[in-house]
Amino acid sequence: MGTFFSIIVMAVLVNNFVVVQFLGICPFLGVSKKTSSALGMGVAVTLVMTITCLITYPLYEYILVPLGLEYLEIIVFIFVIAALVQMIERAIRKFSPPLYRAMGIYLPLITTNCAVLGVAELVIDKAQMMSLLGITSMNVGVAVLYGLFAGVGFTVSIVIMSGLREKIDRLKLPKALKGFPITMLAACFMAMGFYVFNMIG
Amino acid sequence: MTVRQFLKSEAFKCIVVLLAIALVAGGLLAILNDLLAVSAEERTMRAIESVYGQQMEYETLEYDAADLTNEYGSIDQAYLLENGAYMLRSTGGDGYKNGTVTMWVILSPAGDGSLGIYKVVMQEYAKQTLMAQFGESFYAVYTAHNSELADGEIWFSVDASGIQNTQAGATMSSRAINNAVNCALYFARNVLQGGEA
Amino acid sequence: MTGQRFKQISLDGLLRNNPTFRLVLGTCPTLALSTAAFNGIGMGLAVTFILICSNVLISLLRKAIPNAVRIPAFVIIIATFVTIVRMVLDKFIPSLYESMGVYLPLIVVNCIILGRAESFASKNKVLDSALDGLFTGLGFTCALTLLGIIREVLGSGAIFGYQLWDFRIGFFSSSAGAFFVYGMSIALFNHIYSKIENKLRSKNFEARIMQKPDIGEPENELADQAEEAQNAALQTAPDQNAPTAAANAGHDNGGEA
Amino acid sequence: MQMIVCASVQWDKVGLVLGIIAALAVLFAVLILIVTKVCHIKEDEKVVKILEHLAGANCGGCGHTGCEGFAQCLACGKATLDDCKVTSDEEKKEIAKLIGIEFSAAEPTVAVAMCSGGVNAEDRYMYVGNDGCAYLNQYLGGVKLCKTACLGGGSCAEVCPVDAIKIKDGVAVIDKTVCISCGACMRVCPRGVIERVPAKAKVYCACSTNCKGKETMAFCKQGCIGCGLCARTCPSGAITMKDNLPVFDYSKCTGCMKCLEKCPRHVIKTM
Repeated sequence: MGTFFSIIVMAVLVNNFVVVQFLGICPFLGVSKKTSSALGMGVAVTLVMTITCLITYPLYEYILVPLGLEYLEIIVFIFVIAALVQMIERAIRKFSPPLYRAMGIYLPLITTNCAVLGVAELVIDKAQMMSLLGITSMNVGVAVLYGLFAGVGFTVSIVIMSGLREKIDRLKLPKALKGFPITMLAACFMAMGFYVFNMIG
Repeated sequence: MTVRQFLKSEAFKCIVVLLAIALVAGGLLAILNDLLAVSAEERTMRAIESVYGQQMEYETLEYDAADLTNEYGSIDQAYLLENGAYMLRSTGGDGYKNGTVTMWVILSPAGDGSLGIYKVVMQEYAKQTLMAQFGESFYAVYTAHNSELADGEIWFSVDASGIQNTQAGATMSSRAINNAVNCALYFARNVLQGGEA
Repeated sequence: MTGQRFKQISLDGLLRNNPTFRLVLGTCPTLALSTAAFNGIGMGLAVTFILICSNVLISLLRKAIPNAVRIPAFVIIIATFVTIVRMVLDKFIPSLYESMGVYLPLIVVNCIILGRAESFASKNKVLDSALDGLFTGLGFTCALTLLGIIREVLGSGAIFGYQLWDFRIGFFSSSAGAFFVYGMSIALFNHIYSKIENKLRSKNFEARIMQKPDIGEPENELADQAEEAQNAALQTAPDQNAPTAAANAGHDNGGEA
Repeated sequence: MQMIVCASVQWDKVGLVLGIIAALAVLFAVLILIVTKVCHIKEDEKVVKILEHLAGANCGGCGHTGCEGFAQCLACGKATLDDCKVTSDEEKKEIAKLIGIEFSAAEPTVAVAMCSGGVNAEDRYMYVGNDGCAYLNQYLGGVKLCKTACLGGGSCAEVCPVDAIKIKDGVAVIDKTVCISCGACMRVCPRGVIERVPAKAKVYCACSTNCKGKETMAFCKQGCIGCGLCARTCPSGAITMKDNLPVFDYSKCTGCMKCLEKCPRHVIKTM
């Protein structure tokens, strides 16, 4: 059980991809106008992250490393993520067109989302994972769980930001500050707040 | 859905196109990777050239794993150069976000037989985002203290316990670099010189 | 490929659709790398080169790639280019590879390249796509260098590595500072850009009104052509004194139709 | 050179790579196609083409939630092309061809605030609270005595995408040269003071109250008293009086400004 909780704490709080490591900022800023679309984006990214870890970890461990083809790592990972995003795009287009329109260009951009590829790269880095979670051996289960909770961490931070933004957009702001700049300022204060996790992590 | 229809259908076109692009990309990469592979020898030769400005013969030194790692970090490769200098590729740990720093440390025998640091070259660094902060002045400190190093048991450190060398705003990365250099020094003293220092 | 189209694409890439300030794409590398101006130039030029190559190839294949598998196909093309560039640099120009080693894998993750491929290259001709890639890349390079200079001067008192003074504000080299500087420069850019656009639109007001044929008046080919040219000139040509360093367009607006 | 190239390339490794990548590509292509088949939605070909020509700003100026909704209504004829102000005229010509209707460039229009009250109009009560027209319009029919007066809350200036609106002495003034007639201000104004006027118009009546003279004088120093002088003096008969307000027929108006000189209340203003 210990590792389960440490995964949750590490993935959601201490090593939160968006707010501590500042990866995946494009959708974090782009889609967080409304909480509904932010939640939709969060779920889509979590789904992609989980399935990516499920596929890329064994792919790397049992096929690429034994055959010495490490240099293919980036190409294969990005291909897997892109295929998953294409499937998710078709699914979202069918089941919730308003969410599909709200995400717009940011849906295909999940592929180049630094967080998703970041998880895939982090999970296969055994030494890093072991020191992070304080476990002795790495297996697919841990990888998938970490992917899942990294997605949850992403969703949590994007939903918090969308709640913040809905409040912010009602303020009387100079017109130039409306939209992205004020979101960046909010993210700046959020970053200062989360700086403390750097110390623990 | 006869086979003929399937062959003409949109689905088949997708599979063929994706397969074709993947094969061309994969094939190109595989071939290029073998063609453009940079061998370990070439990397070492480049390191020598970057330090001494000209190519030089070298001899690879082999050590068992126990000697290669110590409390500061680990030595990846050790070479003895033509002019008697040692070239060590050492990795120092617990930098920013427990990333590592890998450096070439070149130790040249000083007059009295002890090994002074001739030059320190940054090789690679993982997750140390503030590397741009480290100017020439930071690296020059390592080569300036050879006399104190000669009488042994003095290491580089971030605080004042040893020879202080830190960069404001990037103390964790400085610690990793200090560890890399200390690891090379420790290896040089205990293993290269038979541990009498 | 009329002069008009060239002007539209070049000003789109540099000003109207500047990837960093207007489209706000590629934020991860922008935040991570703008600690030093030199990083900005290195990353910017690498992105520009790969953006041009991938835009050209994608717009060449745009009719062949069916819509159902377009994302994986584009991504493979981009990732292949990045890896090839990395291998070639590592083998033939090691010094350049050393200084850019950290950024090259980051480019695969850069949203700008897939963003431009998806929204422009997959819908336009090859030459237009190549130009769009070039100017979007240049827009990105200028923006990144600008941010790099600001953060380097304030954060570590140096510019392009040359130490100016010892006064340092730690905030600006931290990631929170990155958000702050990036947000403020977007606000400044948008503010100046909308001011110029409004001023330009009001100056062209009379011409805009006269051009429109009244109801019932027969439209002729000449009126159409003039009106289309006028619209394009109105839409994109900023004044000479457009402040951002990128906008050295420096040509007068209109009168070219 | 050719021999050296072949030698250093380990062909077995290359074969291996091709095998793995081919397997992955086919596997994922099939997976994608299955998902595409499952999630196939019938998409009207025409709507997609129309969408390409629309400006795609999703501003809602046409009353639909976004461009897609507007495109669907266009395809089945429920919406007209003039609703969309943002798309340029050439694109509208293309769309017209697509859905097979005749289209001629509509007269360009600009928005104008039909009120000159502000400091001149009496307040019903002194309002202290959040600024914004919606709040000012909440109690007892609005802070101004006059039912159709501009409240000066500035919500229209706040929402205008091109900053064309300024609040001068409590009244919204729209700069016609900057205005792109997108209708955002008209939607946000709780009093309906802002209306669209042909861009070529020279004059307009800066008042929209339908009360008779004496009542108007009671609550506004500059309201229109419906005397009809302007209608009588207009040489080209462009002005007709309709429930105490002048209505301009801009196709006849020659811009001679006689009505402006004649108006005792100086309510008729130049654009």
